[in-house]
Amino acid sequence: MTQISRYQVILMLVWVVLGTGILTMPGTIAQFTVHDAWLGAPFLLLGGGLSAGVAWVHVRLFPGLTLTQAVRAALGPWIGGFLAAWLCLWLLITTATVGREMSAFVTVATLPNTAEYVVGAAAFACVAYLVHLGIEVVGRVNEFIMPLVLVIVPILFVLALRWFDIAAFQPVWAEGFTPIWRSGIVPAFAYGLEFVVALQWVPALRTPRTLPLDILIAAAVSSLILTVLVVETVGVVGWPVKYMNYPVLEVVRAIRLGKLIERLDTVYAMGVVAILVLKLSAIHLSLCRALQDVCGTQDARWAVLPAAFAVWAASYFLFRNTAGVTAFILSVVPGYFLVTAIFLPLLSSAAAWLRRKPWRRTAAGRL
Amino acid sequence: MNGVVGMGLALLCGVLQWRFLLRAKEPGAKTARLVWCVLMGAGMVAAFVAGRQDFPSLRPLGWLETVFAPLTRWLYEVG
Amino acid sequence: MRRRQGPTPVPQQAERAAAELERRLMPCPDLRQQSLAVAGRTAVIVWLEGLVDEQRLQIGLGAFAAGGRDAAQPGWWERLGLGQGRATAESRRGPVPGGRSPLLPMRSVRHMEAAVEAVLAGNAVAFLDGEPFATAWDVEKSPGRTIERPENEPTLQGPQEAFTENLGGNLALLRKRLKTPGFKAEPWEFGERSHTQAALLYIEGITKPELLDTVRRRLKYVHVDAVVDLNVVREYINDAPFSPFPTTEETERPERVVSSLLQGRVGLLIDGSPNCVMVPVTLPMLLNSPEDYYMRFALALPLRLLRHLMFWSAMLLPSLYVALLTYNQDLMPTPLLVSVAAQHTGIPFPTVIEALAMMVAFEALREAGTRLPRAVGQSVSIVGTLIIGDAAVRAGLVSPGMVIVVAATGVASFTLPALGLVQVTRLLQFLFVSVAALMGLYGVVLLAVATVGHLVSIRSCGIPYMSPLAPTVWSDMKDTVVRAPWWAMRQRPRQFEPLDSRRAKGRPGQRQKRWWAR
Amino acid sequence: MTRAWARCRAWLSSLLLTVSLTAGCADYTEVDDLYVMTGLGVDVADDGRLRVTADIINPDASQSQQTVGTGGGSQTPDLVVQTEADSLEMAIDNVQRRLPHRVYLSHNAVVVLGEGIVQRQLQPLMDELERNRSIRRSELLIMTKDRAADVLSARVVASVSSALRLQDVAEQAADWSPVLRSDQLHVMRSWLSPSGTSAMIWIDMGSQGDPIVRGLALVTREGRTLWMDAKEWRGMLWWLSSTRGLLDSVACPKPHGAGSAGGGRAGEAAGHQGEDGLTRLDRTVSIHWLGTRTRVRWAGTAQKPWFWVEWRGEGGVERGCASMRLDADEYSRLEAAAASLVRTEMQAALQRARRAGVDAMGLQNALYQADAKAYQTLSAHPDWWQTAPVRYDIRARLVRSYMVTHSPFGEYAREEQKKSLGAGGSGR
Repeated sequence: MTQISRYQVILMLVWVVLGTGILTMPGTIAQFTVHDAWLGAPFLLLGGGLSAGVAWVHVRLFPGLTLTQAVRAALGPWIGGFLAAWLCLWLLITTATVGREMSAFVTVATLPNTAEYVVGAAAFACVAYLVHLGIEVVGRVNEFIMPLVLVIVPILFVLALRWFDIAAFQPVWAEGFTPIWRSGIVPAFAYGLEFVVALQWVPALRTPRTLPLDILIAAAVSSLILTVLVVETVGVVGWPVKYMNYPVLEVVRAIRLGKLIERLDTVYAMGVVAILVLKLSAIHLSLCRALQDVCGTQDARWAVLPAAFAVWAASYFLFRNTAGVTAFILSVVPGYFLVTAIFLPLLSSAAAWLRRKPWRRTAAGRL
Repeated sequence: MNGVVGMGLALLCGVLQWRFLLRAKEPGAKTARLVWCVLMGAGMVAAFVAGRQDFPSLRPLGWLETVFAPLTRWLYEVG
Repeated sequence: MRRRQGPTPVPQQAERAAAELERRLMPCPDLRQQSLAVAGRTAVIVWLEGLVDEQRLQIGLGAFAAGGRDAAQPGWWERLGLGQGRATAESRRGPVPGGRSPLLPMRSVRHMEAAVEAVLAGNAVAFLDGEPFATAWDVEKSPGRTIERPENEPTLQGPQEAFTENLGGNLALLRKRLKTPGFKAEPWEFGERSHTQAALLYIEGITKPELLDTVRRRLKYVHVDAVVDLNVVREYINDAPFSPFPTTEETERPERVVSSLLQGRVGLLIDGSPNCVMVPVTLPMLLNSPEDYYMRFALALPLRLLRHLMFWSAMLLPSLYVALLTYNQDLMPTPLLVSVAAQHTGIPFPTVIEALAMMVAFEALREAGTRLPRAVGQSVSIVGTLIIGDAAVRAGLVSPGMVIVVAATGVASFTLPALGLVQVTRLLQFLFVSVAALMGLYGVVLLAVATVGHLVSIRSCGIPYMSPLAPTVWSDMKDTVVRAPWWAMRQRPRQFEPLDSRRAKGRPGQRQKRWWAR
Repeated sequence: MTRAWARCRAWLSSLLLTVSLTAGCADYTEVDDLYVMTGLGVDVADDGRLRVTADIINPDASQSQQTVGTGGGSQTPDLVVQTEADSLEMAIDNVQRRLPHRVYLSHNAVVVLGEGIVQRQLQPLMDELERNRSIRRSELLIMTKDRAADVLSARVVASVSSALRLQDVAEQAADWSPVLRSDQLHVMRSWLSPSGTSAMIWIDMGSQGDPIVRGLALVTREGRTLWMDAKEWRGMLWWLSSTRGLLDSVACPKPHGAGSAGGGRAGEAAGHQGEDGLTRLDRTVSIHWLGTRTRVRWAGTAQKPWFWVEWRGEGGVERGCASMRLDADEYSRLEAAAASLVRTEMQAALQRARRAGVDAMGLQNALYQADAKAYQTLSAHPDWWQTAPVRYDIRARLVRSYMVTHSPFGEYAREEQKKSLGAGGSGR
């Protein structure tokens, strides 16, 4: 049985959020407020807290079970089966959204003439390979990439500080709480609830009972990083952050060191690609695990390729253009995720708690 | 072109999982094979449709929007 | 070993027995026979010339001669050849009976087949009239080199002895460094025809038993007719046979074997091969040079960092250059771009073709340099790099930048201490250049992520290949990228799960005071 | 069977993947197939379209530089191509039509904007520049009163493309004040601030046909432009940011007790003319401002708006009056004189900006950042900043007089002064 450590889980979760968070989140937040954008980023903790709560209930009621297994066990083959399929669809749509964001980013940032679906196919090939090798490998790749990130990110950060202007944050709290809350919706309910995908990894965790705490730690780390990122972005780019697609990319584009370094944005884009592949792999793992649970097979390898193919196709089928992705994230995802990632697991937990049948141990033993 | 690439990739997946498709005997293999075919088929259709420029503007996620957009709007308003 | 018929007993007439033996080995010009009379009976002694030590042969012959009258008594021969263990035990107890040499244990051989094997193994075999057995004593001195300096793993400091092709000698090199009864050399034999001797090395009380079992289980799978080199066995015990990355470590330096045994690893020495295989191994270990341990620890850090950097450069440099030149020209400073573009104008090939051609040419030169006799080889590589490279640039076939990049890649790969890794980088750089030509940096990044995925997925005898980097084992980082000073490395690496994890037994749990703080 | 199949499968899959990825070659461009564009000039043509000038590095020239011996002296380092079109991209397309290689925008270092373009087409132009990914965000925006085309095609040095030279010139100027490093990021940032004005470096053709830094152009997002040449830009630079190494000349302070402590005003200093009408340099002190910094602060209320300006500067005496002997008293008199001069210059700059209706000082920004409510109240009267009073707190500090303590001919001058004062009967 492959098992992954807490450190690996936390890293995977951090990248699950920051993978696209680093790409678009400062811009999404700045849609509602610019001066107070840095106050919107910590709302990620709210979502992380909710996810941790769900995880807390889950690991106590269904020890050793994935979310899809738990739903089926608690609600029976018909309702449970339907809800498990619903979860599969949720994971598929989420992966497709991320995939589309990624290929759109790559075509905008470095390969303008290449067809988006080719870019996506290459990325999904890489993702499928990693997922095929298993969750342990994904966790280790996260660990391996971490030191590189720790070296590169601070350098970019410090280089960009030269253009930092504190005036972009004044006046503080000028427009009241409403815009801050609105700017916090997407971090809280779209990104913060993505932590729930970790419930699909429960059987592979070395210490499943610490999962809620791990989610909280990951949420704290990623909201800290995100806040720093938002502060830097708003401080450097200023008001224009409101109309930018990839504000952090713009920060990196501003970096210039005499005649030696004139552009670094491609380097940044490549870093983001690596992180996005990890994010896609993490969610894809959950998707494949869900498919495995739905079919009741012994491993999930068979699902890796068809799921990757379906996600690849879906990412171009579901969204007409990048505006479609943005609109989806802004206006549908918070509600969708809230229902799917919070209410649905809570529903199955409640059902399990009400029925109080001693299936807990047998289910854990059987599945 | 999208569809052609999709076909190629589907073929590739089929080649790679040849063995699984033909003679997997583990429990659940039948359902798994069905799911495999559904995912592949849906993927192929989606790839073809996505590649057609002249296709009327589809909104495959419209139903999600109808269901969840009000909830999201409420979230925005509650502050 | 299969036998078609039952064993043939040794004939009682010495001459007949010797003739029978000769018949079985025919044609065999190096077979020597010597008849002599021992206590009135004829004895024939047979050996293979060149495989034996003349001096020890003489001692053995002397032993027969010294038997004198005793030799005529019944049972003398029998006692003489009681076998190694018994004889030495006896000799320890009392005076050596006449004609017995404590240095030269003798044993009795009762079948012709065994006698033939004994002769082939470098024994002298004596037949005596009237006895239904032969007496064999080991006088083997197989031809071989003397101990020389390590050629493939040279260091400036540290010990300068290397293994030879002689198993016993190699074991002796280890024994003299490791005087503990815990050091075990488990005898193995491979090859149905070659009967190659091997020794599985470990230290009892340190090495994890499960690891030993794993290795033993894999060694049992080795079914070949001859083991002419280590590699035969190595390929059998490899964890990831389809991976280009080496999952075993080889060395010709005895002190490296000793230190790796002390880490809780397992070694395998094979007769006829001047290298020792060590398992398990991790990638960071393959990037460590023995020199790191023989110089001050603070100086080892930058060198190791450099080697880690060079490992990735050796794989990625040409592909990065191709990607920069064909896809991501925006990353270059303007003056550099202008000068590179100017260099490239007029060259008839696309950058990728140019790169691939140069890399192939470089590999060919490197191969030529290795295969040719040393004196010629050096001049060939110099001629190749200087003259051919310069001529190609002048002829406008390749750009100077490409020559620089390919040469730099070669230099980077030369810094790697493990030969297996060098081969991997040579192979993978072609793959990386191909994806760079397809998708630029994007392709390179994706392939790099996949490569990292592959690297972390393989294991060496159950140990993850990239540990302690991924999975992260913080306590083992002491000897990964940095090398902590020896006094700080009190624990053996945790990744091998040694039975006894403490290196030095100071007072437990108490930090030793430094001499300056006393 | 299985082993063979595995090998076959691996080959087949990599083959298929490669084939499907060859579509990725769409962005493959050989490096010698590029025409690297380093500068872009935009003017308005007579019919209102854009007249775009592209400055492209001439690969043949750089190649002939590399190969020693082949005389490529006749080749210019860059190609300057001009076209007219409705938009920047279209213009670049037009340029492309004339050239055998791909025009590569990613190395563009400067964009020269003509006066007309800012007045008439600023917003669509900036929209395009902001949108285009290959254009650098760190490129310099340069204003010119001449035609951008002329500034870009000025040929001074034979080895460097004129755009790169322009970049160097502007970078040098940025040593005085970071405002002069007017890159796209900063310019857009200030345009979108409440004041809506950004400062850009102003480069024109000099009399010898070489581009020189004329001064500062202050452009509102509506396209109004206020030009300040190097004679009057000090006041403006002091308002805008910290500066380094600016030079100023102050009238010689009168000896102690003789006249007001105010010393010279700017006009006085500049107009210190002798009887023959020429400037008498020996009656002014030249000051090298080593470093200055300014803070503009909102200090009023929505009903009584006013600003507080804090200026601190450190300087050295580059050239003194002949009669001056620098002791502590003399230093403090000189400092007072300098402060007064700075104040005058800043006031003058403010006056000009207010007259032109250009909030170059960022007064609205200062208010907005301090008090968003008051800003909203005052937005009802968009002209409030033009009348709001400003109080100055200006402190100059002179720290050194370089290698000498007083003028070399000071002794003679003082003797003469004594004589004249003695004759006047009011000597000390």
